[in-house]
Amino acid sequence: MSTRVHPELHRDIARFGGDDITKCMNCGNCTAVCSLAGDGAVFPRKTIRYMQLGLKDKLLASPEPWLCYYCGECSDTCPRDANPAETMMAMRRWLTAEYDHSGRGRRLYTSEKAVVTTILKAAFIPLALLLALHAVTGFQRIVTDRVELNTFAPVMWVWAVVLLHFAFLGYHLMMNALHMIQHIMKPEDPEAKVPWAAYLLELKSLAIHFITQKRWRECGEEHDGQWLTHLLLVSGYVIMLVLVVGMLGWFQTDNIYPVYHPQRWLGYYATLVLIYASAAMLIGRFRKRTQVHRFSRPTDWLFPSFILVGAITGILVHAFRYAGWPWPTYGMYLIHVMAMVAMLDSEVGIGKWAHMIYRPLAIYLMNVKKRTQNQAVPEAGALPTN
Amino acid sequence: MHHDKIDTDALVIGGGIAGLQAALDLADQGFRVLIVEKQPSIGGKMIGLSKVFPTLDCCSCICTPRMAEAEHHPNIAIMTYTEVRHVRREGDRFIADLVKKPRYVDEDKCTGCRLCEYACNTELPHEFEGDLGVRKAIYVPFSNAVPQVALLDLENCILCGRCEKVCPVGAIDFLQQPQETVVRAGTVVVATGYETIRTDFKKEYGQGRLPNVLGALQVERLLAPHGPYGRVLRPSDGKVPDSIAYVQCAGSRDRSAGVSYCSRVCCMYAIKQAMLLCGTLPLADITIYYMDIRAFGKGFEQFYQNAKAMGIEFVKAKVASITEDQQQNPIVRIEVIEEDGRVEQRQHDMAVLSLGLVPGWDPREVGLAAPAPDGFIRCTQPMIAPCRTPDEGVFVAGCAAGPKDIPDSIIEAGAAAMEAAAYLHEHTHVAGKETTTTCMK
Amino acid sequence: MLPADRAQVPKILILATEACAYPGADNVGQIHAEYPANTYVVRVPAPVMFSEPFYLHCFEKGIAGIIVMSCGHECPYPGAYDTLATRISRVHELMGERGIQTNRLRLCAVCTVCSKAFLKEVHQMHELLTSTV
Amino acid sequence: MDKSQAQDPLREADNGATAHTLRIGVYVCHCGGNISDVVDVERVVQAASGLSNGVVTRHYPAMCSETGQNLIIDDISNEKLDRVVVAACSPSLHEHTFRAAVARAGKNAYLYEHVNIREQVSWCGKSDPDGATNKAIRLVGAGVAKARLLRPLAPISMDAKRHVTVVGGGVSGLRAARDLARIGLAVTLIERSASLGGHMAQWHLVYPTEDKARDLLRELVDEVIGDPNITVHTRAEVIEASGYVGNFLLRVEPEHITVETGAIVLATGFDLYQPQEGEFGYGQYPEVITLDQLERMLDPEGPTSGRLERNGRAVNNVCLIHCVGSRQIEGIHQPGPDGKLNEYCSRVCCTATLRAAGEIRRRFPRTNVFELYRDIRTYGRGHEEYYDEASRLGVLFCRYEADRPPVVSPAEPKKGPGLICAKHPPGRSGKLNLVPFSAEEPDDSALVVQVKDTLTFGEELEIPADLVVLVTGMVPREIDTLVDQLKLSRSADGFLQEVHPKLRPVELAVNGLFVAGTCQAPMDISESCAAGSAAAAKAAALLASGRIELDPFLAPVDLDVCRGEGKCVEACQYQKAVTLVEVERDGRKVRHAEVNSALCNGCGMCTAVCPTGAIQVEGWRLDQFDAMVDALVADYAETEVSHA
Repeated sequence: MSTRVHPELHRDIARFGGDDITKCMNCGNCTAVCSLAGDGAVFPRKTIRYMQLGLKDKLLASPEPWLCYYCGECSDTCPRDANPAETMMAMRRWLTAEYDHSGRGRRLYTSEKAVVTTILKAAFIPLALLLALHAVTGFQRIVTDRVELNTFAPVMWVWAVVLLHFAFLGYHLMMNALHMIQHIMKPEDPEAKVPWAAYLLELKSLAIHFITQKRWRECGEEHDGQWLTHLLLVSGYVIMLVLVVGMLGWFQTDNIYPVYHPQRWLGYYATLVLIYASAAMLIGRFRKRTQVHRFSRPTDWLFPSFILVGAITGILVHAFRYAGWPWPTYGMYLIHVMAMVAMLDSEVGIGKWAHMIYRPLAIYLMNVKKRTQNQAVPEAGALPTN
Repeated sequence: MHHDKIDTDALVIGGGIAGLQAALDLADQGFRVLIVEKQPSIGGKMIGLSKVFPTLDCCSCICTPRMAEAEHHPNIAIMTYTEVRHVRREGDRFIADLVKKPRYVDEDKCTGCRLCEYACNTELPHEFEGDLGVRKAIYVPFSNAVPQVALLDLENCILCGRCEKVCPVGAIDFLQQPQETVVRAGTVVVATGYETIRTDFKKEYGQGRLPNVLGALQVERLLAPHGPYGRVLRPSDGKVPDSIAYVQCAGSRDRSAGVSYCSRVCCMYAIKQAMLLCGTLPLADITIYYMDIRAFGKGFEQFYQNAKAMGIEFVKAKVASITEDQQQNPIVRIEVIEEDGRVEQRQHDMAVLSLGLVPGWDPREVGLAAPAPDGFIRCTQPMIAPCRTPDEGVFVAGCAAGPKDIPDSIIEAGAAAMEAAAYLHEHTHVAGKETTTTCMK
Repeated sequence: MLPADRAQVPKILILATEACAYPGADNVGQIHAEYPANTYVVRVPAPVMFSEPFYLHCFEKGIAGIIVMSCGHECPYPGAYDTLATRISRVHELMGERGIQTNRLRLCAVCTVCSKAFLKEVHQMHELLTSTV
Repeated sequence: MDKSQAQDPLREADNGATAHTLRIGVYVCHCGGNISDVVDVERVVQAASGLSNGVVTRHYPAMCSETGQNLIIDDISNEKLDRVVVAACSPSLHEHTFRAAVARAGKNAYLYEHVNIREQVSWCGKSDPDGATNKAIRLVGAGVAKARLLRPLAPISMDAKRHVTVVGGGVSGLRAARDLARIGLAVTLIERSASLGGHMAQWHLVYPTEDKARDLLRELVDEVIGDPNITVHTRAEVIEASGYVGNFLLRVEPEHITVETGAIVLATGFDLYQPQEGEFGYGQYPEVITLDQLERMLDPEGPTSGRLERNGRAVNNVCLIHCVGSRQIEGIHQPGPDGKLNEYCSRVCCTATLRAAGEIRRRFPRTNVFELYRDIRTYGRGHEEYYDEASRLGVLFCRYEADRPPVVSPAEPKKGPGLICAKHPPGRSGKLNLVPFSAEEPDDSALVVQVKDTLTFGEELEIPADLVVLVTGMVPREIDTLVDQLKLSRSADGFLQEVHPKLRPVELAVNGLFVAGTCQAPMDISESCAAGSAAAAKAAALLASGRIELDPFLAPVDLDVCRGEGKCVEACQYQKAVTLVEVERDGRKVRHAEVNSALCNGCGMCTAVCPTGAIQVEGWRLDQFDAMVDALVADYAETEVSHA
């Protein structure tokens, strides 16, 4: 049975950034130079080859793009200057869009206009809700002689909306992840049958990789700095998420906690880390010195920019509240919330959340498959291979 | 012997096979030719090769007669160890300033007996042997050098004076000075050849520091009838290699190495060396890692198929990196493209880099037109008159205009000679023709 | 050794082609490699010019061994090498008929830088002749 | 040409002296100790004086020096020397020097014999000085023995027509003709077809300059036609050839003209490989064409006015298959009608194909282009850039193995709108079809090409194709008449065989015949032009002075001894320089051999078989060798050094 080629596909993928897909002459340098390629997962050339030929099924079924951390070695040494690393990045964007059946990911990646409208739409929601609240209450809840944030934006209401929003985003994310699992594991294919036990037994690796992204370190020592920055960013991000989403009722308060209170120093830590990491990312993209930063799409700027805006506006809210300036506090709060909602809304399909999920998931699924194969092979009477 | 002023019909810059052939083709038409060679001997890169593809002729045997023919040709004068400083036009003539570097040995007196070489105690890596062998501070460049005249490497000489004492003809002259010569010529043929890319061009290939990773020209010397070791063995420990890897496109077709073009000869010389190694080391396994095998010339494809039939393994893969293990065995990392695309690290006893060819000379240094973007001499009419350059009356032959194998260089040298001859006819009213010297072949 | 004995040293005649083997023999000298003095290199354009009787006469005259050093297949004259090889086989037959050890006539190819091959041939012939004479 | 005239006056040079009354000067060089440190030069001189009729025997520190040479010159005039022998370094270094010195003294340069006692005596016998001295004595003895039998020789010189015939009016022939005319030689250009330009005239754009082939060609053709030194005959063929270097005679039909010419440049070109019926669907499906047809199609002045269409339909998918009729392997490929395989690579097709593919992608961005190759051979300057550029422009490459060639077959009829992947269950594929590209999917191509692609892990791919282009290679052109008439040799691949592929790439075995361009091997335009010029350079060197000087080392026939048995004729099968002629002698008709100096290369194959010794190579006569051997084995006991 021969596989039909679809040369139009790579032109479609090129809309996600892979301008150089056909520049590749399939010499295999990129795969051989990659320290992560091997052990059953070979990339980038395999992925690039499938892209060139438009073998969409094979692309959707491949976890390899998620195993690449964009160290840039392949692009540095590519004899054709075909940028395999960026092509892999484009592949991840395309896959993200493909997993997202709402079509929202595709729109965001391929249209700058869509990015702007999505951000504006999302930012409009808190504004509208707050306006509605104050309109209903006759603008009585705006205390101007002192700072009363919880009167201006009642925390329990806000919390409820945030949780709802998160439920919506979480559902979305889970669905996308499920699509990814379906593409890779092909549950409908009787030959690819995987026992449930395998899924269960590998859950530990999912957790480890989710938290540490430790495979990144295999890229080589020179990339440890990037990994560490990323780990810090994630820690700050997760802390903030827990503080805001999980404990907003305690976080958004008009009581000023003493300095030793965990909420304060955790908040400070997270803010600092977020500012540092996001600024570093933005400066890197600006300078384009390393491979990973040489090519950036509008969507790549979104996440660090929003983090930076969020952190800075967060600090300002905090500061204005200390200073006892009601209007600046309320205004900054609104901006902060609008930015954060816009960020979450636009990035769930295309940004860091997706990466955080898809990468460990890909490793997990690879491990599940490997476990299944290792069990299956001895039964077939053959020698175990590795 | 050489006066300060020389008048000639054609000035040939470079005494490699292309320069010699162009000079001979002009001289046979009755023109007077001056060959200027910067090395101490003519013969260029070809004289250092072992055998030639695809005929497997002895390279020295086909190169030395050409060298001798040029040396004895009544219409040809040769200046070795001489550099061209500047070339300019003056009406219909070219004026070239040459500087003959001091050999510290009187060329006319020296008989090439090598007594000085035997007396000298200073040992240095031998450039002609690809630094694998040893030479003295005073030495005849190589056994069939033309002229057979010694050369003193003053930089590394300890001035002990032994050579001076043993020289039977009193040829050693520590006080020799550079000698300037002005040449008037009707036309110029540039045949400045090529260099191989430096072995440290790619950090993934060990930056030239792995002892058992050799350049292809070094292997030519290992395979030559009296090479540095007298046989094929690897430099680090003298072991006879059982498994040899050829890394193709090392410094060719690789933008990351700064060379995007194909060096044209590496596929064939690698196959040739592999075949010769098969003959010398019948038990050795030889693997050639290639991107495309470019066996395009007359008899090349058949040669390639023969090599396959002999059991030389051809693996389609671009070698991504070379490292070494504790025994200094090179390890190449490749993707096995033709199978499942897995990554393999293969250990060999020796690895040979099929080094790409890069320009050996920048024409701007002497005031000629800038080279093409690839660094080689620019050809203005590559299709119909491939030897013409932007400087009218200056023609190019051989690898100076891009990588080329020996027959293509020789053909192009003939073409350059033809262009130069026609140019002389049309521009200098055949000055040389009237004084045609009868030549005895 | 007395002069008379000296004359007894077996003489090796080397017919060396002008294009390859003769420069090859020069090369041996250029690298100052030594070989027995009883060898006499004679320059010829192509040894194919010698007839069968030439070789037999050489043996009759007192030449103990002959090495024909040709260019092998790199011979500049088309067809000459094959003709030469056939002729040498014929001479071997004739030598056999006359009771001359056939290995006293050798045909080999020596190139301009084949110093090793040259030395090997000379030493082999020298040993053969000194052990049998 | 008259050989006897060249020899007889010289023969009288010895004034009737016999070999044993000749006055011979023997000089032994010290080479500044290089010789004298090992060899006892005085003893050599002493021995030599016993041989050289006692005239002059000297040793001197450096014979090659001005003083050393003057020594010889003075002795020749003062001592009336008939022969000179110098024992010094290798003849490759100074034989020329001493010959010139002898000539300066007014003697024939060939009355000189060089003995090598440095490279072959002192340098290889350091530890045995006595042995080396004895060896030197014997070698000098042999040198003297040969010197006695030396004859004066003169380079054979003959008139040559300062005229060259170029056979073939393609680009290399035009180039050669124009170059020769530029230096003032008369040229006749003979072209078989009606117009000049050859294959190049049918090509559209050419790599690596993207020039229009016809523009380039027009320039050259205009130069050739406008050149008063060049006579062009089109629709003409050489049907008979005779003569030899410098003086060939060609009969050209149908114009019934005879061309007297000094040299011939063969530039007869190539033919394109004609695919066999059914080879990759050729002749079976109208959509299967060859690369030259594609070039015509891309040409705005071509049959489709530059539109890419087949059977009136626009072409959405083009599939180019490389190496059709090239790089054939025994046991895998079908031999052609002549039973031959084209094992060689045709060299130009890769870059030509990439150029065309890039042009399609640039001019017709909606057309997909596929190239199925075995190896991409963009070896030349500016060629790799075409490969790069084609890739960048989106040409897709698949690599096949020789034993698994692509298969061209008609596409299955369309099965409705289900577009993407037959492998998927309908439910899922329905969903996947939402991606926008599928809407544009041109799936109505007439043919599909199936290929096992080694770049895709051996996957068998199916490629849609509206046009399949077979990249056909070059095959040798049928030129049997020329081959017969000019005694050309062809190599195994059927192309003309040069003398030496490395060193003499444009010369043919027959003196005065040169080869240029694709009749020798596949070449591109640039290479063909270079070859044309190089062949012209050789012809120019040959005919520059209007006289051809040949080495004197040829094999003349001694008519007194020749019995006309013809063994030499048989032996000279390669050169065909000896023929038997019948002449009147003393009133009787006799047969004897005659050597054509222009064809003789002095190998001596005739010498060995001549029953009477009538045919000898001058300078290397067998009696000279006999004398040398005699000298080597002679009794030198009184002069030889003992070890005692």
